[in-house]
Amino acid sequence: MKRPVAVVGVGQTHHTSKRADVNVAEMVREAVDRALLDAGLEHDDIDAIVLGKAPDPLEGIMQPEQYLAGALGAHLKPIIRVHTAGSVGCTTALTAATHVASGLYGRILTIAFEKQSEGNAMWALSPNYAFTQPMVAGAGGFFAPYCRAYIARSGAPGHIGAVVAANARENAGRNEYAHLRDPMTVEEALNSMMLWEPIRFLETCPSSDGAIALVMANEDHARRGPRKPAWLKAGATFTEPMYVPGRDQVSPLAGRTCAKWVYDKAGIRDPWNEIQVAEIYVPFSWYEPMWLENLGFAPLNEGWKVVDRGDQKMGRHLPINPSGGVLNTNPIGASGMLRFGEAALQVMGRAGEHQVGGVKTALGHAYGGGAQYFSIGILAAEL
Amino acid sequence: MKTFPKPATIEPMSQRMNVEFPYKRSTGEVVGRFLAGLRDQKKIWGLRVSRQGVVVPPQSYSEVDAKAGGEWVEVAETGVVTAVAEVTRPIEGLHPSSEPFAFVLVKLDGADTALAHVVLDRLDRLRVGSRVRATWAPDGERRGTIRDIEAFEIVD
Amino acid sequence: MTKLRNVAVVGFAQAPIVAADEHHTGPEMLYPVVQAALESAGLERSDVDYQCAGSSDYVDGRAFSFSQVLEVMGAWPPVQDSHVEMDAIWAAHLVWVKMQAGESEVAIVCGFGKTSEGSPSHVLNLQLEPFYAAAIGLDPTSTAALQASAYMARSGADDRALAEIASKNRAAGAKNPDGQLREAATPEELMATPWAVKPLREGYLAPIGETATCMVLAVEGRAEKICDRPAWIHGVDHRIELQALGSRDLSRSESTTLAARNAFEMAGLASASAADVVELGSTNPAEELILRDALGLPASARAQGGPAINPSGSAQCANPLMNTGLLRLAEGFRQLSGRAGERGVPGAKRAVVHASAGHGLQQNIVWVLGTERRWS
Amino acid sequence: MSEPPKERVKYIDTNLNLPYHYYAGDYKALYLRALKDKKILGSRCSKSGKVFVPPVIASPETLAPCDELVELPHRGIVTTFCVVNVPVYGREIEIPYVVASVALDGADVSLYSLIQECAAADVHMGIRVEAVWKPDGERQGDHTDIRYFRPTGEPDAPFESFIHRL
Repeated sequence: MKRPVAVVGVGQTHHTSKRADVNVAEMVREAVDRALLDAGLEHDDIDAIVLGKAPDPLEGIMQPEQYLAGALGAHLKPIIRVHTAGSVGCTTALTAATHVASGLYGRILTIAFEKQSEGNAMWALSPNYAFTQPMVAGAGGFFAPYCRAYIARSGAPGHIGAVVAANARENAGRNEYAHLRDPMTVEEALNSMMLWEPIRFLETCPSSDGAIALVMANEDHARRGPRKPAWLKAGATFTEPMYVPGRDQVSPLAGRTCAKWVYDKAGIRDPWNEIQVAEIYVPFSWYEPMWLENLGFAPLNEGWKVVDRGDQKMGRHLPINPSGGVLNTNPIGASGMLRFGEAALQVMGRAGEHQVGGVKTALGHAYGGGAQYFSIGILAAEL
Repeated sequence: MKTFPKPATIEPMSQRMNVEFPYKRSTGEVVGRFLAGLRDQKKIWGLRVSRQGVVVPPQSYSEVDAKAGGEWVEVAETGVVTAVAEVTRPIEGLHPSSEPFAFVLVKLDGADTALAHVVLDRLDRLRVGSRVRATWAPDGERRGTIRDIEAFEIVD
Repeated sequence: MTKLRNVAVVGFAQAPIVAADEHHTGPEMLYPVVQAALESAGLERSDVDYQCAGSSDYVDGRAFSFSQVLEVMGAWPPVQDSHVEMDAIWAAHLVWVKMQAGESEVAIVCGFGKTSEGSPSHVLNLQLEPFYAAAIGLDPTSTAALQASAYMARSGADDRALAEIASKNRAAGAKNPDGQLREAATPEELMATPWAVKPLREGYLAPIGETATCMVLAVEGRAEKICDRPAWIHGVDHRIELQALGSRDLSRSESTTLAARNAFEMAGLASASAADVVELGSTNPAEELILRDALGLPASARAQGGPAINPSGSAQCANPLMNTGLLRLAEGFRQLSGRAGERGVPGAKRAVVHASAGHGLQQNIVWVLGTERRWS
Repeated sequence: MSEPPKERVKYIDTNLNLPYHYYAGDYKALYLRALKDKKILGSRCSKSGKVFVPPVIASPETLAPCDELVELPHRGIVTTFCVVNVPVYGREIEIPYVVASVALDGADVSLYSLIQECAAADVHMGIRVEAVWKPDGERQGDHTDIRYFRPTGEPDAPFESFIHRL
């Protein structure tokens, strides 16, 4: 970064399938209030606001940042709205970081949310558009063929997806904010209904209501804050088109390019050994081994071996998604910022019961579209 | 080798369709009680919040400084028009009337902000500054929405 | 003012603004525009290190609409990219911030929106607070009319004052080959047009239009090599206000005043009157009068002297959603870089550019552009 | 009473109904109209020679125009697929059913289509398939004109030939 940028406050809602007690504004405000409290700040201290969420039809409010301006303390401040599909939460946090790195803004409030219960996500995301081949199977049906291709390419055994899901659930059990927290075994995952073969019911993400807010600040403000900041060492978003002939949808080049770029900027040569925890965007269990490869944590076709060895579990070599991840909490637009925010909490040492020991460097990751949008942030305990 | 015909030679292909989405919006405490006041009490409530005074219709926070909370204040069903937009050709499926009507902002007596609503009659006499009074949907037909106030009518 | 990085607008292209392009999808409209913008700047796509688009899913009537334009923006091999669900002028602002952060040297900004495919009245209703405002059925013309009535009541401006402003813009728009509505009209002719929503007449409003746009921005060191006469960014700021129409003074644009003050301070510009050109994102004459008031410009179309206001004809002559703002910035570039043709303001050295979003001028951005570098 | 009712209105039901008028664009229009004549059209990149189906105006890979029109065979291979066991809104298909990426012979990108006339369990990567059309007179010039693809019984394509172009 041209100028150091830090996360100095993190706030999130308890995520659940339906927040019937609050409207969209009030739900988002819970996360904002907690982030400001965490940072020891008030709205007056904030110079600008960066808001991200997934498609507007999920709540049926167009550009909701305009309606939310008053609720977010944005009155007479700059606010912008980012939308980069599923990656948006992480990209929004990185956009906030860019604002701080520019030197123009000292402290930024950044927010991501989704209140999926207001509408019907299945309808909002894949209705039958005119002249477009209908998406005949929903999001799972879109991604499942790539999971199948991964299995075919890598020779991964069939239980890997269930192992990922069970581990994620075990982790979510330690995260008071997670949506799904009931214990679940590998066998239960394996015996759950096959929805979109090879993806089973317990290997898919839920539909959640929730929000997360972060306060990001420059070095001066970060050092004067009440808590130990999480420093952003590097962050980037890379994107690729859908219909490039020969595009590798299993391990997209945009993801590999993005990972290499941030590792170079952060001075990381060996991510497997230099990063202590990773929050990666896994909406369907098989994406965990796929992204382990895409992110350079494992050689090509060997991501599943990490899972099979258990090296991704808490207390092992590289805990993946100690928060429980997207598999257990998925307010779509917020999911990417939750990864980024959880990575920040880990390097701050404030992740509570799901804290990983001795974290110096953490990775937050999100992807979106047809595995086209990639967004990665590297957070560190020391500048 | 065949190349694509020029646009002028191709009959455009188009399709009209209505994109329909149902939503069930959670109101929250303040909006929900305000709407219940319209439905159950035929009363209009405002919330006194930080740096805005009595806001009608209320949110659970100040839109000026984002501070939460406030105290309920009942305001009058009469007030003064602060802005008028006279719709001569209503838009089907969007506007609340199929006859010419006016959108208005009304600052109710006792309120510090103005409420957006409609005036349906005597549009020729409607001005910024006109005094108006709320008219209500009949008992049993109020559903707990802002349209429980049917409209505002000019007070002579 | 701290020293910032000199960044300039160095290229721009747009599709013709039309009521409906029946032959092309949004991405298909954008494809030749990106090509033309790169060509005008003498750039290969690989010279560009960042891209950002501005568009709206609701305007295009499909979720993830922006992901389709990746197919035509040149995103292979993969590129650094973002998208704002806003008018593309905010994408340009994000690029400028990105360049201040040292994260980009040469970038493209794309705007697109198939306005003709939807009903802007229905779509823009959804921007409003859902329980009290959207539920009443407010549409953007009606909220603009509410605002106009509040301004007229406060200022005493009458229908003729609006007609004179509208007529001035129509005359300017007639000279703009890239505009949509290109017929001059006298105040009397416009005052004879029917009410759209009273106090706004049909003659005061832009027809529905759509286009696609692409702007190239570059930092000092690159900009001069790309463009013979770059338009340097001297200052910029944007601000939003609370949305509720009845909770703010609709007759004024407080957020414009604040954004302008900050942008002018950054630019070292005493006032809007000190500029040679002022391009406003007003979609009707009442908005223009409110913005003139907010910027300290004369309240009458007949005022002599001072900057040329809205040489393009303004958004009153073409309002292609999601591009309207970026077109204002493009006009500033065209005026300062000798690309404005017949409507060019002779010797223009500094331009003030404004754009707006939301109902009743809720969100506003103000730029100052200059023919010389701001910081040395 | 000095307060509004404690018992609040909990929800507001809103049914959004937005009128749209979509244009297919010329390339898609030609493609869809050709389906009526049992033709599958693609476009060839003027720079790389690669073929896109449905046809695109420009190659996302080279950014060069794709203005050459090509007609593609009705056969290809299943590169990868998904067996769907959940009913999806708006589709009345007996479950389980298969949706697949179908790489038509001569095309460089795949179509997304249903595979029918065989058990879901019999579909596998590399299986060769052919288009099954609606009968003459019933085709409308839209995506439903190809009802689905079905196995041809030809030998499978070798794994290496498609695994990196799904």
